[in-house]
Amino acid sequence: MTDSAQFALYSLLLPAGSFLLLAVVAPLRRSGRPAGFISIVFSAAALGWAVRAWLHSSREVFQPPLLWEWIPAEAGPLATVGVLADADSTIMLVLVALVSFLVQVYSLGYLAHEPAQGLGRYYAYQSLFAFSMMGLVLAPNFVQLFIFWELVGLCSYLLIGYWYGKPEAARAAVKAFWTTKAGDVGLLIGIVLLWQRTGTFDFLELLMQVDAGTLPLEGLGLVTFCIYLGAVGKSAQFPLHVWLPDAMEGPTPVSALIHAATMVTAGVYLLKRTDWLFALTPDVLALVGWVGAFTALLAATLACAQSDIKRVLAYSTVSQLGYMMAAIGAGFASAGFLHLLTNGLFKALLFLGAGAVIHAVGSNDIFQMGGLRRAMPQTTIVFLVGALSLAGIPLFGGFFSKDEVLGAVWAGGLTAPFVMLVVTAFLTAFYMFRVVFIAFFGEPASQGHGAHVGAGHSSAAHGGTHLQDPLPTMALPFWLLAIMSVGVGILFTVRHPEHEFAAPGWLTPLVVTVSVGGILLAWLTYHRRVVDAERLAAAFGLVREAALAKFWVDDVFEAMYRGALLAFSRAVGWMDRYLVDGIVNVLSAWTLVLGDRLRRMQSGQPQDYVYGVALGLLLLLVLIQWPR
Amino acid sequence: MPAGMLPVGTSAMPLHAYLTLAATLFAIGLFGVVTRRNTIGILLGIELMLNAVNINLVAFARFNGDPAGMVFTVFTICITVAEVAVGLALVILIFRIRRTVIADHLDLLRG
Amino acid sequence: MTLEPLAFWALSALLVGSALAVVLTKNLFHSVLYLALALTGTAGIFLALEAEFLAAVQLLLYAGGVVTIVVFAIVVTERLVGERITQTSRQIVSGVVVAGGVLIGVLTFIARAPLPATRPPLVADVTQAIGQLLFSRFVLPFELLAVLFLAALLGATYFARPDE
Amino acid sequence: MNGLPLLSIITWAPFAGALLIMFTARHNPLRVRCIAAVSTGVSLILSLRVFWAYDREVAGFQFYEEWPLVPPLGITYQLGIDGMSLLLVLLTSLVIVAGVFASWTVKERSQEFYALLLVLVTGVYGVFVSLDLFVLFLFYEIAVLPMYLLIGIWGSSGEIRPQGIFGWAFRRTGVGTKEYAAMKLTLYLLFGSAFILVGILALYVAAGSTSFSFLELELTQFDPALQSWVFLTFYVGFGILAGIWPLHTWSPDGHASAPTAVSMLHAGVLMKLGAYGFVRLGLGLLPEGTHQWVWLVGTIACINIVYGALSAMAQTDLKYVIAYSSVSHMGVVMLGVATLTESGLNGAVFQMFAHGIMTGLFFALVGLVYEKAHSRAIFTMGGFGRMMPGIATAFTVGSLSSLGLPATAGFVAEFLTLLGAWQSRHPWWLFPGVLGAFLTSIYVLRVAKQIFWGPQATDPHFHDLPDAQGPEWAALVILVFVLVLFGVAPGIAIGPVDTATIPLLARLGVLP
Repeated sequence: MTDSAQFALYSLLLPAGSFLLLAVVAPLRRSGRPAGFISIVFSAAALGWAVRAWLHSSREVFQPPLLWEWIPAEAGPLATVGVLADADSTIMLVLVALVSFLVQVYSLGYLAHEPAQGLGRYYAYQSLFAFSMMGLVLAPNFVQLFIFWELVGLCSYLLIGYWYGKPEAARAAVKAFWTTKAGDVGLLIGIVLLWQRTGTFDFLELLMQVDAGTLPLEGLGLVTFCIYLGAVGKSAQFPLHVWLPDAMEGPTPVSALIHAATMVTAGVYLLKRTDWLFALTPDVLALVGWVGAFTALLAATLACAQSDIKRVLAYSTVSQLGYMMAAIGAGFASAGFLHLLTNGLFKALLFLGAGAVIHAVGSNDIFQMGGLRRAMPQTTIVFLVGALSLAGIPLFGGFFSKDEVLGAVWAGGLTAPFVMLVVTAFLTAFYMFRVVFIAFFGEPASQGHGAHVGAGHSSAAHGGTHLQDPLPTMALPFWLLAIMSVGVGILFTVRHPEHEFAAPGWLTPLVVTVSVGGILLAWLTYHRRVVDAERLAAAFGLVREAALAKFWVDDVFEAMYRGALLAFSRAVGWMDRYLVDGIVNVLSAWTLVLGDRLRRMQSGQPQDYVYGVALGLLLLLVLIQWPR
Repeated sequence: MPAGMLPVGTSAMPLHAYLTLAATLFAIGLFGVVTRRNTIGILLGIELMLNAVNINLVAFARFNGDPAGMVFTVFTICITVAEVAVGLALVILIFRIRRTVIADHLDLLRG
Repeated sequence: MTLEPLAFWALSALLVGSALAVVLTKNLFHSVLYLALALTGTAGIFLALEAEFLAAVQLLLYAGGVVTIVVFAIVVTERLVGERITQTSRQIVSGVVVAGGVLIGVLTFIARAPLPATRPPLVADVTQAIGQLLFSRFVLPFELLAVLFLAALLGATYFARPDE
Repeated sequence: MNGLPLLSIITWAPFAGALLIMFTARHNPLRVRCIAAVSTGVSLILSLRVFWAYDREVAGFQFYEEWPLVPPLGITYQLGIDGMSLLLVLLTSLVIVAGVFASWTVKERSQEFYALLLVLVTGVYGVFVSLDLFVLFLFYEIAVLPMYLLIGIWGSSGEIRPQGIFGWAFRRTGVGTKEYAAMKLTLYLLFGSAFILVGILALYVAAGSTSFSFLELELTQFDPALQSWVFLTFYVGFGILAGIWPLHTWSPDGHASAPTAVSMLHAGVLMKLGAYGFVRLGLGLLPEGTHQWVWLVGTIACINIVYGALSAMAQTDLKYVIAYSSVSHMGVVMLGVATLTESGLNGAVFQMFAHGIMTGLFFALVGLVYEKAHSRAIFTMGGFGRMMPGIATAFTVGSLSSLGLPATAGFVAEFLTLLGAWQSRHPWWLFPGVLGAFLTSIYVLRVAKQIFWGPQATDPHFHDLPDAQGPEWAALVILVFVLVLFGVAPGIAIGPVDTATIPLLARLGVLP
């Protein structure tokens, strides 16, 4: 029995228990806030066990996973489920449990005005998500990973569609599901293919095969490519990134948890988990890096053109996921993983801050905000911390990990992606501080705060009239995250962990300079107004047009869905109904027509029947006398 | 004509003759059945046909020396009587309902 | 020679003639009488075939019973109609063709068939043999016949019942 | 083995219920329903007991019963179940119990309705437990025939406009009416059963005309040429019932027109009868025929999967969507069978179970929605989730299982089938299988979104609709529970199924 696996298991089972409790005991679920308290207590306990598991795992050298048979077969179990608690999975577990716990606390304030029934449903989903994400993290094999991979997708679907009465939310939910499912198709195929050639789903067994060199290399590229497809969908890589910005239709805490800190990073986690497999297929790995860098740049460009604060953050998430993927593609998965962890902290922080703003202002539009730093000082501080982290300023959370990523990409020899990422770093700083300067500094927006432009927010419908910092239930979580972001930043700045690779000395100054440059440009444009925003935008005419049109990726998908898939399905449906079934109906219609014709022979006159009999008799007589 | 008048086993008329006679009667009966308009007329035609059958049965029975055929004739005759009784009852019934005995007007069997 | 060919030819002529009359006469009543004649002639044929019992049955049941019933039916129907029923024929040509076709077909068949030309000697009393067969080998059909009669009786009575 | 003839009781209990209903419950709808619930409940409880008591170590046919019927012809009333039929008997019990509850509100002639339904179920049980092919065929016919009345009398008519180059034929056959659907379904299935009868008789004669018993025929080595064509008769005959393309068109019309409980039972269980018969007789008796034709079976199954999913996507009538999804999912079953691998066959049998429950749930839900909203036109509805959260939740669970989401039974089935597909001699079968799951996710979620999510429909008829009530809940809860249970713990079903598929594969020469 390994301690850390045990603890991880407890941590995993607690949210499951809370979900079952809320799902089955209907009165409890309908009671709203009590349901929330239960879920929060369970997730706090889960966090506790997760931390214990993490502490234990770092001491132990090797932890055999706990396994149970899931699908039996003649020759031993075909598939197992269990808990694999090693250093990577437990730290991830802690991140998941932590953010999940904080978000649940935060939601209590954010969704305070929801009807009780809806709130209970929300917490049931939250518990289910926590369970699924932990299950994904702790998965010892591909089957369990895929199971929970799909389950987190389900939770994402349910939570994006939490306000299912809103058509946008309903549409965004299914869009998210379909897009990620398209990637999952690849993942499933990859898993099946891998199983066929190795006979196992188990990570450790696969790792042993890789180490022993018994894994057949031929065709492995296809396998890893398919697995990577799953990550493309889940971690919003180009071209399947389109769902993530739309997913912002969900409640903001959900965006913080699922679409910033945890679920979307599952793809990165998967690649990190199986980096030894991808290492065998350098071509695919290079593809991962290129796509990652391209995604990062593309999303950063898009983020500059958004006016919806959540969409800016969403694109920044896509962009950061691109960073992580680029690092993995360069062959240094741990750099990407590190960025995953830090990003989880400060991105959740940013979302929670943005949530507080939205809650107060009642709108997502940054141009509806302005001068919030006076009314909401606390929020301003934490948002600023988040923005600085994201921009990669020293002493803040994202600095070191971003540095690592860029160093990894350089060391991996991906020069062009490296350039893209540096440009992205500049853009990142720019768009983040564009939001900061527009929303928090400057003058308050002229028209009434409560004006609901953009997506109307049912929970925040009351807001706007009295701008102030949120209540402690909301403030506490983001303060905690802010402290941790800074803490991690300081920790890494002071105690530099060992590099896996040799990063050139000019790298850190370059990154910092670029980031500061971005901030400076934003300051000049949106605060000092030295640079005219319109002219700046006009300078990038075509790019701006393209960014506003989301680079037409959405349109392409839309056209594929409506123009190709639905049209084709209608054609098939028509064909089935009127051609395939038509032939059947023609046959039966012929039978009917023939019957109708033959019916007329039945005159009803007995004598006619006698004629018939007589003719039959004649026929028989002729037949038997026919000379043979 | 007493049976004893005919010397046993020395018949001049072969089986063919009887069968031909029966066939002729049968054809005439058939003609009656298909041409008559009156239901009773049709019945009479049927009687003729049955009669032809009886002749066949008896002739075969006699020429094969097996009285079983004659037993069948007994049955046929009896059944015919029953049939005629029921048939005529039907004719009368139909007549009552439809006010006709003309077969052309009876087309309940029409498909 | 014996009388048999002579009787046969005479009876044949009578039978065919009366049968034709049955199907051709306009007067329904006459045609029934011709039927009676044909049935009687058949009884003669039975006698020529040395089946006295059957001849008797033929006379009693057929010529007697059937004809009586038919006459009754005609009388009843005519009374209901209130006029004499004359009967006409239709589609005579096709009737001739069909009937003739069947006749020719059967006759050709008979002509080709290898049939016995002479009869075997009578081994025993035919009537007795019929009786014995009726109550041994054919007892079940015989009993069923009784049931049939009962059913026919009931049925005929039911059909011909007076209007309520 | 204990004294009680459990299988006979399971099989005949509904029949006894039908008799009781016909003779003792005239003009008493409540008693009708209670008798139906009790008699099917007896079957359910005994099925659970059999499921529990089935000895997984011994495997093979258990709970054996025998009673000579026509000894000269070798016809015997011979019952027994192995791991495969075990699961399907359980499925039948679950679906019929749910069906009885779901159609609690049938008003018109409920006495006859329930009686026919129960007779039908007896036929279904009979097919699953019979080991004598002649008796199996009799039960098969019993299962098919009441359908005609059930659809023709209690069904509902849809709207289909005759068009296309065969438009005249549609006008002629009266497409869209319930009578049309009933006639089409019955004719199709009887057409299929004629093939089956030919196949059974051919085997009977070829084996020496001494016994119809499966157990004896199984030991016979049939001539390869005979196997070849008899396999095809079984494939066509049973395949029609399993909805193979292009002989599937009875299924959408039939299922859409049938009343709730009948659609549930038909799509949920009767289609499995086809697949079961195909596996039992086709694969079980004709190994060489199987090897010869398996490419055809698998390829058509792939067509089924993709084609059914695309057709489902094109439908605007809710019941047609579900019906076409059955065509697609039965393709997964046939695909699993055609892989001739352990996981593929296990997946196929598990998919029979999963799809049975899932489709039963779907048709129950569609029935409930129809009963409350009096509409099946998807794109006129909207926002029902707010008014009927229970139905919406159950529908979502069903959808998720349908698209193969883990933690529902559908995933396990599809996963196993896909594993099998890639292992089989035609690995490309994997891709239509995966594509089908993806397409399924598109059409089910689209439908769920349209009906239950989004803003409320403008039609005032659709305001203030009630959620499920009373016995209807029982139906939904049973089915949802089973769907999730078997998804979370598939081992309880796959354990026994495996004991049946391994000998089958060994006989096919695939496994040692």
